[in-house]
Amino acid sequence: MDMRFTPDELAFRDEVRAFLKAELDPALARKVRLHHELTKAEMEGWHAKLQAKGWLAGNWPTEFGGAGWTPIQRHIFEEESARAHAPRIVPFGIAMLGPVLQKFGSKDQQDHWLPRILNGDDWWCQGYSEPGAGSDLAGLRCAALRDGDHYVVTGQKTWTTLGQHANMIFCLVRTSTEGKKQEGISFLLIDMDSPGVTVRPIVLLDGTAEVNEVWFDEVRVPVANLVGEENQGWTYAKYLLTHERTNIAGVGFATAALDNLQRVARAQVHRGQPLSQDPLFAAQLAEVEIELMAMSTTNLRMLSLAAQGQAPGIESSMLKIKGTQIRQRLDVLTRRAYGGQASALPTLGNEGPDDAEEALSATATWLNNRKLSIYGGSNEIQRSIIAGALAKG
Amino acid sequence: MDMRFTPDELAFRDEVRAFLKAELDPALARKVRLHHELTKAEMEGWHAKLQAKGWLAGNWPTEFGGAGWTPIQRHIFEEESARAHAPRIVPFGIAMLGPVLQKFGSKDQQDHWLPRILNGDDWWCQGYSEPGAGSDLAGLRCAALRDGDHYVVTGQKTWTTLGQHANMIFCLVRTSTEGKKQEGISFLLIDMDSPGVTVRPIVLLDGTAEVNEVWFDEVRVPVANLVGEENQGWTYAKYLLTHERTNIAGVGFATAALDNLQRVARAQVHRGQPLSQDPLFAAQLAEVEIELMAMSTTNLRMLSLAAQGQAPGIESSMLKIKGTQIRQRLDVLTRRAYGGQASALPTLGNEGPDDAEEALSATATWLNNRKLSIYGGSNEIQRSIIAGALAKG
Amino acid sequence: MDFQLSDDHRMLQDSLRGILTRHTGEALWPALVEAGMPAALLTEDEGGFDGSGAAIALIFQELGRAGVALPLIPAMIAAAAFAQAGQHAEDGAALAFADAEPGTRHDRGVAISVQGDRLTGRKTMVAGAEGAAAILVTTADALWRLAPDAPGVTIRPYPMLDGQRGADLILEDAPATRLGAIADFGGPLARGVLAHSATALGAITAAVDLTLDYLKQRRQFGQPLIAFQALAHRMADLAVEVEQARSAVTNLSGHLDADPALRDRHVQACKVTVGRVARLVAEDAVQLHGGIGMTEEYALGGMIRRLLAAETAMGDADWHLERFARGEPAFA
Amino acid sequence: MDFQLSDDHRMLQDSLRGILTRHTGEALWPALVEAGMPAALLTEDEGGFDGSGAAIALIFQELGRAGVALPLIPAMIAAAAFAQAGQHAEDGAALAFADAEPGTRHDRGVAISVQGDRLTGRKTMVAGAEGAAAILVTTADALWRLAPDAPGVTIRPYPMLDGQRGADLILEDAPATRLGAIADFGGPLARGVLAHSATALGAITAAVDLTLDYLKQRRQFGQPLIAFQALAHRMADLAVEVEQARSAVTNLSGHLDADPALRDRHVQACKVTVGRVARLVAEDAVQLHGGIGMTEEYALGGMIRRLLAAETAMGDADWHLERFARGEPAFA
Repeated sequence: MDMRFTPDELAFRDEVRAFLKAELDPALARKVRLHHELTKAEMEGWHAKLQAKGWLAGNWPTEFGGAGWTPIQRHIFEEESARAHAPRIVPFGIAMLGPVLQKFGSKDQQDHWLPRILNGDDWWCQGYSEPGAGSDLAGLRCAALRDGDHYVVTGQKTWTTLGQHANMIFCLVRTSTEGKKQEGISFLLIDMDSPGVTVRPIVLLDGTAEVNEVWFDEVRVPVANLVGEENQGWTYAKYLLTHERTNIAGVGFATAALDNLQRVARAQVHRGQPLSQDPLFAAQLAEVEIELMAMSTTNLRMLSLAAQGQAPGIESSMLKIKGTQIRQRLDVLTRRAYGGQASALPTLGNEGPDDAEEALSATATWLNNRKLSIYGGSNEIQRSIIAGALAKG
Repeated sequence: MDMRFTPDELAFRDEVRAFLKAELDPALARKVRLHHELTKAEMEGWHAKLQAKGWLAGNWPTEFGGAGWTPIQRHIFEEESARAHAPRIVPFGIAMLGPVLQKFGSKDQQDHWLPRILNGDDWWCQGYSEPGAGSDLAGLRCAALRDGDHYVVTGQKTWTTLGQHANMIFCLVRTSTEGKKQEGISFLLIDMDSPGVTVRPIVLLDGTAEVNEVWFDEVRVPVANLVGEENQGWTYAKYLLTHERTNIAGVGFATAALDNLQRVARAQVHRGQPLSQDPLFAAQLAEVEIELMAMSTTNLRMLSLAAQGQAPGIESSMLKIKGTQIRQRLDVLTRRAYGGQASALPTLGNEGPDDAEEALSATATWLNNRKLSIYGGSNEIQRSIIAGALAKG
Repeated sequence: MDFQLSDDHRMLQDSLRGILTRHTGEALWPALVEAGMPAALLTEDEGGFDGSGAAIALIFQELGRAGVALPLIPAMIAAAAFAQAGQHAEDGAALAFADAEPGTRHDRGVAISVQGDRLTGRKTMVAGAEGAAAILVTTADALWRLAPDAPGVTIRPYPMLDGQRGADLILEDAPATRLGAIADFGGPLARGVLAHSATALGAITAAVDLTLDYLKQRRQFGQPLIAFQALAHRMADLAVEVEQARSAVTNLSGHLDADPALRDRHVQACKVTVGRVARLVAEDAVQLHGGIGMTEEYALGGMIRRLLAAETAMGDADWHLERFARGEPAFA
Repeated sequence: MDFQLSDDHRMLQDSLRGILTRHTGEALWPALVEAGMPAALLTEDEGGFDGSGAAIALIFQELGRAGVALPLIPAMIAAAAFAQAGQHAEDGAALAFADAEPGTRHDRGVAISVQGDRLTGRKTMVAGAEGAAAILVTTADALWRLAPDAPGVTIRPYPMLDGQRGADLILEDAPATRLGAIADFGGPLARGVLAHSATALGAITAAVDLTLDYLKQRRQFGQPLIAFQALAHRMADLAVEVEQARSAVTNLSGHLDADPALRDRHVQACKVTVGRVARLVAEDAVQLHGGIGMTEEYALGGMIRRLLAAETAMGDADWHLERFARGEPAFA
């Protein structure tokens, strides 16, 4: 057993740090740190810088233009990026669709779509969830009926993150109503500029509109845009959910949030001393730091298994639960550290209290991060997955 | 709204305090405080003192020889008794069987059995649970077959508290296997000196043997010992469970445990000061004290409803959950206050460390009080009861 | 012992519920005034007709449940404090209360300082500061009456989480009238805590009820969500905690006039209990709803934001817990 | 980064598992000695052949899982401390470690005092004190070597929660040899914390596995208990926490030789995490079993008692949390 990074890994970490120092605009990092919404141009700009370095697709094999990183390298990159407050790589093309196309797409599909993800020609979003289905993903009803060389798609998707920026969407659609509900699902690539596609933003509690509803009204999609086989989409969706989750624990984000909280606690005053020296607050801070120390190693243990080719099982569910608990706990403590100042509405524009931007971002983050335990399979679903595996094992 | 006791209630409280001061032997109170097992004679002696005062059956109407107290009076008596470390009144005759006989028993049964409960001629125990049934009480199998003027009872009961002292047991037995499982249950009074009855103590984690297994091997029970109607026992059992629970929150026991913990925390040393002044420990103590302040009022609110004749609904389930949470939390903190000293086996006899009796009792109490959230319908069952009512309401 | 509302209070409750059903927006305030609502929060000495703990608790529970965003609490605290100091406000005058400060959870005197009878520094989250006739201001150990149009006073308004308008109050050598030591105004301040806690309790019950309705109506995997035991048991736990919060509010409302040491313990216990339950309910209500609970257009959102605001008003749970554990007064 | 056991350690683990399967009672100790077990806990300098964090973690996890009650941990700590002070114990000599004191959670020097080279006072929960050749004793800031047969030494033995024999050590002006300041012996003491934590982790996994088996086999209301979602989700939560405890033990075992400040943070984090999880598992395992879990004759009982004992050994979670939060060393 050896808990140290190898010399190669340390060198890689230094290279990542140097890159972030050289390429990450401090004003952009500040926006990320305060959880402000980024413009499409800002996100695309960061992608372009990473792609110029060959680092945009760390998880892709080199044969597809990726960096071919080990899980440990990906972990290092993600942690360093989060701690530097770099924008998160928009996951829909790189982390989600890419691996599915690489595993299940046709040669033509790979040749056409993968380079366009890397060079930014396409902005992808994800059409999985539907209104009324919630965690029952397989209960989806958005229908694709075959009509010659096309599918005709009618239905609705929701919680489509950053869909307002996207020109393409990968969707789970129902191509058959026979058999078990999982069996009639297909994986379809849809051009959002097609006639019949409507996008409406959903405003969330923190005032952001990062998720959307998407309607399809008899949208014609070429059959060539079917990934893999008809009615096999559930298999691809499951592959995507279980294999592309190295960052599910969010160790880097949690570490950045802890750094920030410790800074705030040192600055806030309590009984004439820094709040960080208040025994109760310090103990609460210590508890979450200790949780994070353990989860960080749990994450590395899982990555180490993955690096040896062992498929992740319930580990990703366990990391999702603990990771969201830690991050949401940090959000609570950060709001608490600010006291009354965190009671302004976080969507203030220019009329907010002076110097309160950080306190407001604490409230905005609390509100926004409630999603962590809901999306991508709620923590309740994750518990059922774990318990199901335990009951069988 | 008025949160004060009435002058009459205050006078009653003073009378209870005076009685406890005069009649409760300090050596006996010490045994109770340290959770040592009491002898049968000690329990009977305390019952006799209460009966001499007319207070043994505070919950019984005066027509049956009880004190006919209001719910508030019963609460005052229970709280004062607990804080003075008086022995708990053994509930099986007084609190459980008595009300069932008063409501559903024949005149003959009332005339025969009720006075014997008060004067101590009978020691009752309860035969409800069976091995393998757990919380599924209605799944019981102990069978009573009619044979002329007798039932012939064969089967097993378990978790029979203080059954080793009892000469009588009231049992739920199966008199029919037709219809729903709740429908074939009868309520039967069985003489434990009958041929075919065997009692075996179950040793628990804290070394006590307060619960027992009871076997019936073709035990003949006179039909006169059937309470109410055949196959209606489930109704009587439910009546017993929902109506005899004024003390379910255990406010008095929790208050006594809190008093004790505060005393211990003042005596233990931490960084050269009393542990009670350690900010972390003081905060944990404060949290549980505050929980108890609220629950105590929840309890009084429910009692106040009961005093107005409103039947308890899910309130007793809510009080059971919160009451056990508070008491078990107090047990944790008390063990923690003692530190290493609480790591001796609590069944030491004479060979234990000097002066460690109190620390040992903290561990014994922790172990023994795990039962609080299990027996009488586990906290999980209580949650299901509450949720069921919410879902309907 | 009697936990029932008096006949007067039941009538007040009925009248309030009726108004909240019939009126919204601009029409609400006149209707409340007509029904005597602000006056019910004050004693006769203070220019009202009730001011009891029971009245305050029931009024703010109803307002909190309905999600009404009106600066009644600061007005009540200020009116009571002014009255105690013999400086009655004019009838119906809008009053504000400046308590929270930037740079601290809820310590006083961190961002504001006193020289003679002049105040310099900042207060934050001052509800109703715009248009107030007078502002009650706390400093490290004293209460002050400030005229918003006095020299050196700047008001920077913004919307707050609970839907009210708040403001930062920026003072530069602003003249003010000292009313006395904070420690002597535990009564008016305790009523403020009660009002905030009752408001939170109202929002708590509204959020729990909405969540329960959702779980009963929404179906997944062929069953209503409430049929899933893990969710059902969480609702049961919430129901238990709601009763704890209700009892904490009852305790404080029943001890407003008790000996100050006992009253203060109930002030602190109330903030700790209601604050804890408010946060639990805010978190669980969103979680049990799933994504819909995070959207602006669904009714839960406003409740969640009000719960967050109530959690910190006049000091959060931990701030009060620490003082309770140390045996310190609630206001000093 | 590599979390795999080395080949040597895998062999050690296999051999240990074999022994624990084949031997019980009196026969166990000789078999363990023959397989080199106590020696594997010490470095070559200390008279052993390993003494690495990985070896200590794996050995005590296996022993903890099997519920073995042998005073190996105090012997290991004492041997390492004696060796560090240049006072090697004889090979195979039984050694004890007197650390806990009555009257305090885990502060040192509360019940024991020093005058010159003589000790007066009490130590408690001294595992293996009976028959020990030498006892390592802590005072407020120092470590001492004490001969059990020295004048002024009284040993009062009793059974402990974890199944071992413990004793109170009563000292009246008893002569002892000062080994040095506690702060200089962080290495041996950290290994003790690792051993206690690994023991607890072994008991944690045993208790969780037993509970899972029970929930799968036991039926109520016509279904296995694991089919009840509320129980299933609690098992899932326990599984998550077990991984946290495992990682905390991994962290400490991987940082035994790190810079003392970093090592100490892992000592504290390990006690906090494992202590928290141990208590959670002890509580939930009994609760999920129901009554049977409280009976002496069922296997869970011993695990619960060992978990309770491990929770407090060398300081409980809160005691270490406070020091972590203050940035203090683990041993001073």
